[in-house]
Amino acid sequence: MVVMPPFDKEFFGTDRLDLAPHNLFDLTEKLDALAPGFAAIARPRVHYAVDGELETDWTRDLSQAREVIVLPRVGGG
Amino acid sequence: MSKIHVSTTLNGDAAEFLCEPTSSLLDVLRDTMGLTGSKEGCGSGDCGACTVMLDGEMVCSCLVLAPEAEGRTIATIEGVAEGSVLHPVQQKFLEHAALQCGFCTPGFIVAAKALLDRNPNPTETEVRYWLAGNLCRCTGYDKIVRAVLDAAADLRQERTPA
Amino acid sequence: MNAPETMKPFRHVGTRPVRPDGVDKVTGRALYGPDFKAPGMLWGAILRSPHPHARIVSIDTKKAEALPGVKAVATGRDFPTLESLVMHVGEGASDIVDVSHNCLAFDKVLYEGHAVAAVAAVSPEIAREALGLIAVEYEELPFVLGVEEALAEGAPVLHDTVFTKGVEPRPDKPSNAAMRVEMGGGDVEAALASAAATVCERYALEPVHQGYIEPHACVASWNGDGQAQIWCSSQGHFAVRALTASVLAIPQADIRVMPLEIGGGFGGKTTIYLEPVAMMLSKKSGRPVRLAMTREEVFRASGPAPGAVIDVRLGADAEGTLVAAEVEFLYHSGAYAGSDAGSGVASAIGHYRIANTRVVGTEVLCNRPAAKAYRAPGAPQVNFAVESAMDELARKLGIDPLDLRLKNAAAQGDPQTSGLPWGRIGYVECLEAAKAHPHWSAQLGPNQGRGVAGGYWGNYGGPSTVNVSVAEDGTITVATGSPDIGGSRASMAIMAAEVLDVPYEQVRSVVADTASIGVSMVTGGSRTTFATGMAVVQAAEEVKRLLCERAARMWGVEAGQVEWRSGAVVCTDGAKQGQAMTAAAIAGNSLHSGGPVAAVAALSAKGWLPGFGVHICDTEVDPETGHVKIVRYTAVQDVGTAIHPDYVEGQIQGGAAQGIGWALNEAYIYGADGRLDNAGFLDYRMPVASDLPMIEAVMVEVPNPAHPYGVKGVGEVPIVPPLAAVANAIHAATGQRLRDLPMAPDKVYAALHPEG
Amino acid sequence: MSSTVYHAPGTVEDAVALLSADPTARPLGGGTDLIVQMRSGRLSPGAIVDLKRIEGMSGVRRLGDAFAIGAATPCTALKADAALVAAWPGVVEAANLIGSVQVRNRATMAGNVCNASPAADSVPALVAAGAVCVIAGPQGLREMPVEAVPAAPGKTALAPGEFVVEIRLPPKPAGGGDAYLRSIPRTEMDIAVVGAGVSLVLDGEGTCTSARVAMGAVGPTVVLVEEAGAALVGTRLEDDALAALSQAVQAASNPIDDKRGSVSYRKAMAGVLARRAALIAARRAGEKA
Repeated sequence: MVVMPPFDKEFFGTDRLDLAPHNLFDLTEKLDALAPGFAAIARPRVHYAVDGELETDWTRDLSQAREVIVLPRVGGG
Repeated sequence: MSKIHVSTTLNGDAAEFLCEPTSSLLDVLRDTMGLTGSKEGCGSGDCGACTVMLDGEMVCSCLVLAPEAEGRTIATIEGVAEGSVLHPVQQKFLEHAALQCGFCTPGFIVAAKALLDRNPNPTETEVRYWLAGNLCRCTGYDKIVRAVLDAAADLRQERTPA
Repeated sequence: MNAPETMKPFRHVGTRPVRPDGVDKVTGRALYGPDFKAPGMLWGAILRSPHPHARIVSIDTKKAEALPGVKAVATGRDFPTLESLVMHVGEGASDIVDVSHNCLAFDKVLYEGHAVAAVAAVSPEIAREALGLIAVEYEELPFVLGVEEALAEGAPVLHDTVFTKGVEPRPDKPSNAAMRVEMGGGDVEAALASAAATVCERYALEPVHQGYIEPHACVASWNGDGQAQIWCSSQGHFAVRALTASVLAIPQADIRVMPLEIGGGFGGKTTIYLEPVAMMLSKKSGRPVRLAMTREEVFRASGPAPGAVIDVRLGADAEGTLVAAEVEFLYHSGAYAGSDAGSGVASAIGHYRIANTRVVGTEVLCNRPAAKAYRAPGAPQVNFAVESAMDELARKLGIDPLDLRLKNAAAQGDPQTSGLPWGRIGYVECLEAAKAHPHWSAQLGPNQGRGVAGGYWGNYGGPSTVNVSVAEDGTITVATGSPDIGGSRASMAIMAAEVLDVPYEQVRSVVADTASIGVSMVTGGSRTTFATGMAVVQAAEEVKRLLCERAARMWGVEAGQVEWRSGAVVCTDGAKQGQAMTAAAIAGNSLHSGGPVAAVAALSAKGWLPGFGVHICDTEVDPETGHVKIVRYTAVQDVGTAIHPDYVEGQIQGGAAQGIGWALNEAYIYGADGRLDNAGFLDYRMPVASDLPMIEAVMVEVPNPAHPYGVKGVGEVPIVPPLAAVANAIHAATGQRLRDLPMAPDKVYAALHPEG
Repeated sequence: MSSTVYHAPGTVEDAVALLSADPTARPLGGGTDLIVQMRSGRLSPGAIVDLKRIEGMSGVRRLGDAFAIGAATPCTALKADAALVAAWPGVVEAANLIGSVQVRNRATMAGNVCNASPAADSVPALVAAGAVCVIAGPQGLREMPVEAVPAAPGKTALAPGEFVVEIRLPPKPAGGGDAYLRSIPRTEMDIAVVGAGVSLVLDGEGTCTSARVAMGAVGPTVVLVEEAGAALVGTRLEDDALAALSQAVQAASNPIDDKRGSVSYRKAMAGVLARRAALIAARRAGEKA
């Protein structure tokens, strides 16, 4: 998986991690284990993209997914 | 300081109210008379959302002291339609989607009606300058100007004897 | 206008019926935020800081409390102490502690106009008089207004709890740089070094205000049993509920927020300023309390869009293929963190295919009101810089500016700055439509010039709840939790009528309060027609299914023997073949057939697509005075599918007008004392009717395959391109490049007359 | 609770008595400045003396070929008086640049003069036209040239108890023409960054025999720039005469830097606007009356 700025520097010190989450809730938990505090900001600040598409359903089964990108969530006006 | 008693004609009916010496006509219309169609966007005469007719001239009711209204005739947005029948300006605002949030709309309709009452055939430029005291932040004015021009055309037709 | 590629012909979608709330709004009957009055209501007023930065030493409210007619006084000390918690409720992420302290300052005031104390009294006059009796002792602190000054060594630091996010290692000293976001890839330096033409310039913008005409207002009534009602106008009453409950540390369900009509928001009403304060005053007084801002308070204390300093470097080869782009920007964040650096980064250069990119955004705290979302938050600023630089590059290369954009325009499958591939976007289609439009080739007069700019906004989906119910006579009510800020009731009714194939007038659409419908995100992010619309379609489909099922049971036939045709159930097989049953006939018998017919759809919509626009602007510049007149304006936009074209055009025209205002005359002007000098509509110069021409909205329809009717968000895109379109037109008219907004007459004059 | 008292006297004498009784009392004409200042808290008068119930206070009267404009006459009413428009089009236009139609239906020129803003739109035109204020006070009536009324920003030369009852404009001179132009960032709803009023007389040959040039927003009060008028006299407004006019108004300009304009821009615009206004005035002077 790929961690985009600012989360790479803010939390993980790297932009690439190899994790095998079964869904995005599981991923959030695994990322929080690596960088405590990440889970608390994931809901308000993060968008996950699975295989190139933004995914708001964190229950989606990731067993077939190739790549998850952790992106900053963009608001609107 | 005791309140001032004021007698007026409001949308065609005799109306009386008590007000503070420095209350604005807008405050009285909204808070005392319950006519909240006139809006306060600025309180300084810069947005036109509170436009009403005072003795037949359009004014910002936020810049009129309520006691000044003694013996005067006031017409607000609430009096523009005749019963359930919309004025052509109102009708054209709906047909042209000339409102988005609708907050500035009452002021625009009162002002546009005032224009068409004295100039049945305004140019686009005349409409734009006449309405320059009415701020709209949603529409970019395009559909408002079109609605007013179309209402003018309708009114001219109405006035032409068959 | 393109025909939707995959859509069947519509009966209602694409028509222009009168909005259901229209008559209320043209007759003055619609109730907006400041119009609502509760029995026994008190009038509130807020005392605000005269200082841009100060420590609150003490607040003495005794004299104010003693004034006859005063029923309650509140300060920040009345609010619960909260743990830091980042929430995404309105638009963007905010720490609830900051939200609370912005509603009423706790120990420090961070900008002139920061709320310090509040009063509720039996009349507005007494409330105002009481404010004058509150004694606040301040210890004034040095202040800083500019982004570069705020980052300089020795600058006053606003928060000792803010350590720049997004840098490694984590800083050990607090600073005014709240967050840094950097994206990109490739080798920018090498690519720039090999480029045939480069542009390297700095651009700057002042903060601007959303400028909605309705000031913030609410009435709160908090009962002794802990339950409360709030009547207010907002872009999202669920956001008001969540934020107010969080600030007051009470259960959300104890607050019922009744949405009043909203008089414009543009992102500025996605947060709260007054509601917790009105709640506290209501609790203390035992009465409903109204709080309403004056226009001056709106300017001094509600969120502007961030100003910015932006450095751009672009490089292209001799044929005009972009080889590198670097954008570095500083955005004003104002008093608290959260000013859209992320969306600025995402909105900067993604509309072009560029192999080597680097985009860096930093949010900078300073002693101004906290920056808030404003229509495509974070995008117009960077777009102004990038699209101006594109124009400069086109001139250097001797390539037509539209052709340069077409040559490099991103299309489906091309990577965004984040690396994600674009979906079915319509930038190329917009550029082609602009090029083919008669405006692009029309003759210009003396002192006139034509500019073009393209831009985009990502849009959003998100949570919406919709209830579609059938009345006993077969008429339909669509209830949503999405405030109608510009005609969405009409769009919702159109979509439901489309699904059910019934007359538009048979469907009425309302905005339900927080107790009457499920959670819905704010009307913002250009999401309502897309996401709430998707829920409307889903719920209406379910109602259709229920009606079919009921009819089948009433007829005693199998479900497969009926179908929905022309707004009624038709029996296609068996004993009742050829018979039809209307919604009225079914719903009228619902007592005897299983109960009322209604369906709820609650979803988190995904599959949204960004919107792209291309604007063409003609200006005429008075060479002696620097006055800029917009003589012609055309805005081309990919709208997916226009559900109600009038209101789509209206969004495009309104967004363009706001962008033109931003380009020409709007700006916050501060005095040397750190106080806002133009807190009113007279000197904060938004466009008036005589400042603008007609704005031609050209709708290009590239449907979104993820939406049942092809919808893409349309509201925010049109504010993105105008800033550069105007700047590029001024350059074309005068030969002068203005890189510093606003391009007010004095600045244009100075550019034309450098000798002074 | 408001401590301000509202009065609507029926006579000039009563108004003078009310204004004399309370030094903080303010006359109310159109109220478009007064009410804004009260709302913002900049002003809290002990009494408001509404002038509109006094007979003769509203409307334009003819005094032979001269004009007397009641203090409470709204700006839009000036446009309805054809003779006034024909004689002093620059004055009428200037008054009808203030605010919006809504504002001009209330705002008065007397109020514009007495608000003593250096940027007041009608004042340069009035000064150029040689208008005079008729002032009522405890000592009776007196006259004062318009340019003498504003003393400083927000302050007038009126004594306690005094108020302007009317503004008098002289008859239009034969061969006379006037004009007013202002610079604003928008097209409407703005305060002048610079304003220029020009009134001049041309003889049958097109030579300027007299000229008055008044400038707004280039100093603490509207200024009558005598050198600028002198630069036109004896010329046919050739380029060098216009250049001298521009130079003279710029030399007389001592503006401030503020939210509405910089010193350098105001000076530059003073020159441009005075020249443009002079040309319009000259065109009008050349037209058959």
